[in-house]
Amino acid sequence: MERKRTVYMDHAATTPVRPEVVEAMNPYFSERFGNPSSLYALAREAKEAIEEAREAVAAAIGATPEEIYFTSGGTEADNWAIKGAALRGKGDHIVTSAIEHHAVLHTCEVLEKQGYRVTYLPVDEFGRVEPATVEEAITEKTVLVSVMAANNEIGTIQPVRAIAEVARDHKVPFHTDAVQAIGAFPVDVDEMGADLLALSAHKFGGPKGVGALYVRRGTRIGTFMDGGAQERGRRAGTENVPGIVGLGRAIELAVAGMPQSAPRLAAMRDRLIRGVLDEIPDTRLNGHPTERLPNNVNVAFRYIEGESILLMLDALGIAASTGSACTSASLEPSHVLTSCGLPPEHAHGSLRLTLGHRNTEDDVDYVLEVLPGIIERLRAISPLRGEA
Amino acid sequence: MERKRTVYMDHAATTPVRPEVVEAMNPYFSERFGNPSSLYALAREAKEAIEEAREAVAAAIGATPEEIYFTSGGTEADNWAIKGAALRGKGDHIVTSAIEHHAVLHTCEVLEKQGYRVTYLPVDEFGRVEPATVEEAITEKTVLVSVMAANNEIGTIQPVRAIAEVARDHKVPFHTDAVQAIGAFPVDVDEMGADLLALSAHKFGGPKGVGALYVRRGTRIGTFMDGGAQERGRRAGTENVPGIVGLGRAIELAVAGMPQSAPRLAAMRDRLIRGVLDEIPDTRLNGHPTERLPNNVNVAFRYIEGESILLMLDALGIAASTGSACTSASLEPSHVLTSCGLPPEHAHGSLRLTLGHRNTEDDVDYVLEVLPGIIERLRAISPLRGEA
Amino acid sequence: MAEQVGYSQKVMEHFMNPHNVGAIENPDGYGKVGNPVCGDIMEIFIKVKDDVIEDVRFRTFGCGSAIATSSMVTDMARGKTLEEAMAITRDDVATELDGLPPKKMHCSNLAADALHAAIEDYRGKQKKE
Ligand SMILES: Cc1ncc(COP(=O)(O)O)c(C=O)c1O
Ligand SMILES: Cc1ncc(COP(=O)(O)O)c(C=O)c1O
Ligand code: FES
Ligand code: FES
Repeated sequence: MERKRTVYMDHAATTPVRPEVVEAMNPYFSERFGNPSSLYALAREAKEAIEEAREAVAAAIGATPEEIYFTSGGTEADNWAIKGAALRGKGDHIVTSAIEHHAVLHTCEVLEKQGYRVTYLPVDEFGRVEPATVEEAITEKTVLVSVMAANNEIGTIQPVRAIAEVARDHKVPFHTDAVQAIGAFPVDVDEMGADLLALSAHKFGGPKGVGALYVRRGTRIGTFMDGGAQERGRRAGTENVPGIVGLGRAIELAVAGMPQSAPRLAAMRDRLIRGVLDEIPDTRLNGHPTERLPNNVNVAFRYIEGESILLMLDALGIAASTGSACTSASLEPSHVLTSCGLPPEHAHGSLRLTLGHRNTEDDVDYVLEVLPGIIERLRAISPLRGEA
Repeated sequence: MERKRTVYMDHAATTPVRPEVVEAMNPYFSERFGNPSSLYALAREAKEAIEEAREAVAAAIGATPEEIYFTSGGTEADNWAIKGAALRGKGDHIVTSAIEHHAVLHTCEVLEKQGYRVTYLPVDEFGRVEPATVEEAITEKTVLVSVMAANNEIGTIQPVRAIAEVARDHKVPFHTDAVQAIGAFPVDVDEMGADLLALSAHKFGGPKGVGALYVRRGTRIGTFMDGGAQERGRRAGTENVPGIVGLGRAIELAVAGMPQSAPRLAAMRDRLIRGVLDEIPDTRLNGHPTERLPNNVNVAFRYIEGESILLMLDALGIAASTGSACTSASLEPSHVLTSCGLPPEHAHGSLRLTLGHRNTEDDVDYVLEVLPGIIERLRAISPLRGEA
Repeated sequence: MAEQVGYSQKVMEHFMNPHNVGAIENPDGYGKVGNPVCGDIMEIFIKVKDDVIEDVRFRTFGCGSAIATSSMVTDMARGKTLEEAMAITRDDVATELDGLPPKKMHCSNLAADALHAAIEDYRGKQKKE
């Protein structure tokens, strides 16, 4: 097989920054470089740019600008939401799901070591949390319910609104990690019932290292990053001005483009899924058949291991992933796939393809052309196939 | 008075990103945009770029690459060092100084609310910590000594090595906030005796929103940002690749240029100080006369208030500051100046001019030309002058 | 030195075109290590004549490094005496491949272990006979 094109299909890991976004950021490095906290004209320019970005983020998720706090990414937003709620809450119990991103799970585990109790809600075979399980899990001591809007590995969209309603009935704040949701489907904090919501610019055409936490007015959370009086005293640290400007521009573009991009991506996704399942035996779709991110394909190939698939794809110019990029350094099977009931050996053989802005139908063709051969070659050297 | 030029003299607040740094960063937004945790070629490029930056940072401060962890800035590095040491230490006491940056002070205050005790060491009239006071303050319960390498407001350089030795004698880890020190004077973690050291790119020609924490091998600190396995499992969050690349390039340039830049800035600094003290009555220098950052001028003008000086300077094209940028939103007199024994009314009338790369002797001339008139105009309307 | 990022050229060559793939019918020795739960299984088959490994084949379920180390270890074992083959260590395999990332060193461990298991199996059978 020879390399015919370069295809990036790992947009759930990160996306290229859009040219319009880079352009918007550029003046803030060396020209309008003022520290937004200062008083002079140069600083005011920076401050105004930040406030414009704040309005853009607020508008994109149906919030008010005063409810938006900029962070260094999705991970910080999740850490802050959870540790901040724990710090201020009058209890010691947190409810979350078994398939959260590690930014949520590992934060909860750290809190467990400090004496908090955490309920990790199970999911069904498609990766969905059942809202009734939230009802059962909440106690008098619960300080936070945190369930992601959409999963980064298998793309399953959660019934967030129903979960939020349960939390609200119990007067427990509700956090949602919407890092994968922004730009994929309409996100409105009121419709979702979110009190806290995390997002990250690099997942929708913005730069890495910048994100935001939405904090509904009146939600009590402690600070996470302590220091200067930036972000109205709630998130210290000199603001990443170019990054924040980039986040603002990227979210505008992503949300404005959604009516076109979502159906376009979903059509490619469906063609990929159908093509793979039809052409390659012993294969199953991971995640939900319909309640699924428009750009997410995740399939399990029996008898083979995911990393070796990735390497062969890479050699043919295709960038893909086995699960969340953060765990690719680990040798554990994906916690998301095993939570959905996949036996570990199938979990090990899963491939995630996530589509984006630059992908075309030709990219889909190319993947469908080379993938069957790769799977066949790897199965030919696998000791497992014979056994089945 | 009419505006003759534009002069930025607030480099302690932030610096413009150097063109070479912007150039180094540029390819990592839209071309080499891979997520460093992924496996394919695009991701390896990003990963390699990060590792090169790590080597550059390590080389700049006499550390090994494995001891460098990238953060979202100086504030995060300080938060991590202090909260991380508190989490892992076998005690509940922290020793720091009264003139630390808020990233240290407010972090300590948050820990106080959680039951830790904090000793805030006093400073002399020049803003220096006496190492003997560290000896007196340390107890069996001390988990960290944290004293900054150089102060951001008054530029005073601390006797860090002597302080570190006291800490080491008691087997207490020593953290130093070196945010203002990098590029100003040689920083070597071994010579300083630092176990932890915070730095921030935007203070030396790099971008905002990225910094690093040095962690000496064997120093026990807990994590601060929990989530994915980035930074060898110790600092989660998708890496800010362009920012980290920028930090690497900026620290290289800053440290390589120091033999030329430090004496050049110091000469301008001294001319400014002498000019102001000679030309303007009822004025005193804040900070240390010799143990001082090469780019820092900080003077107290009796009878008047700092913000009004800044506004007049701004109208004439000069960007300056009264203290740290982070406190400019507050109405409190500077904690640094009052800790040095300045009465609040003098503290309110202080002006900080901090020089940088782009400043020239003409800038110095211009400031010395317009400042006396500004001070005179403001004093003319002050009710305090009459009282003296 | 910063730690190795990604795989060497040599690893990729062996991964993309592995040598000695497959099973041997009625092998003289057979070794199997690993566990599908951990994401890796390695099988090595050997044919032995006059104490020399005459033929050696493998099957592997695992990552790129597991496949490359299987290919390399079988190349290294071919034509060696049993004693020489027993002396092959995981570091030897990694070195022949121009190094492995630190997290992947255990894969070369597996390859050496599977080879040694096949030799032990052969020796065990010899004793019985
Ligand atoms: C669902 C989810 N949450 C959180 C994160 C972390 O965001 P960031 O990489 O900006 O720290 C990611 C991506 O890495 C994600 O996919
Ligand atoms: C001494 C000192 N420490 C910490 C900081 C915080 O660094 P950052 O702005 O990168 O968060 C600053 C500057 O703001 C500083 O001057
Ligand atoms: S007089 Fe305006 S801040 Fe006090
Ligand atoms: S076989 Fe387990 S990671 Fe290589």
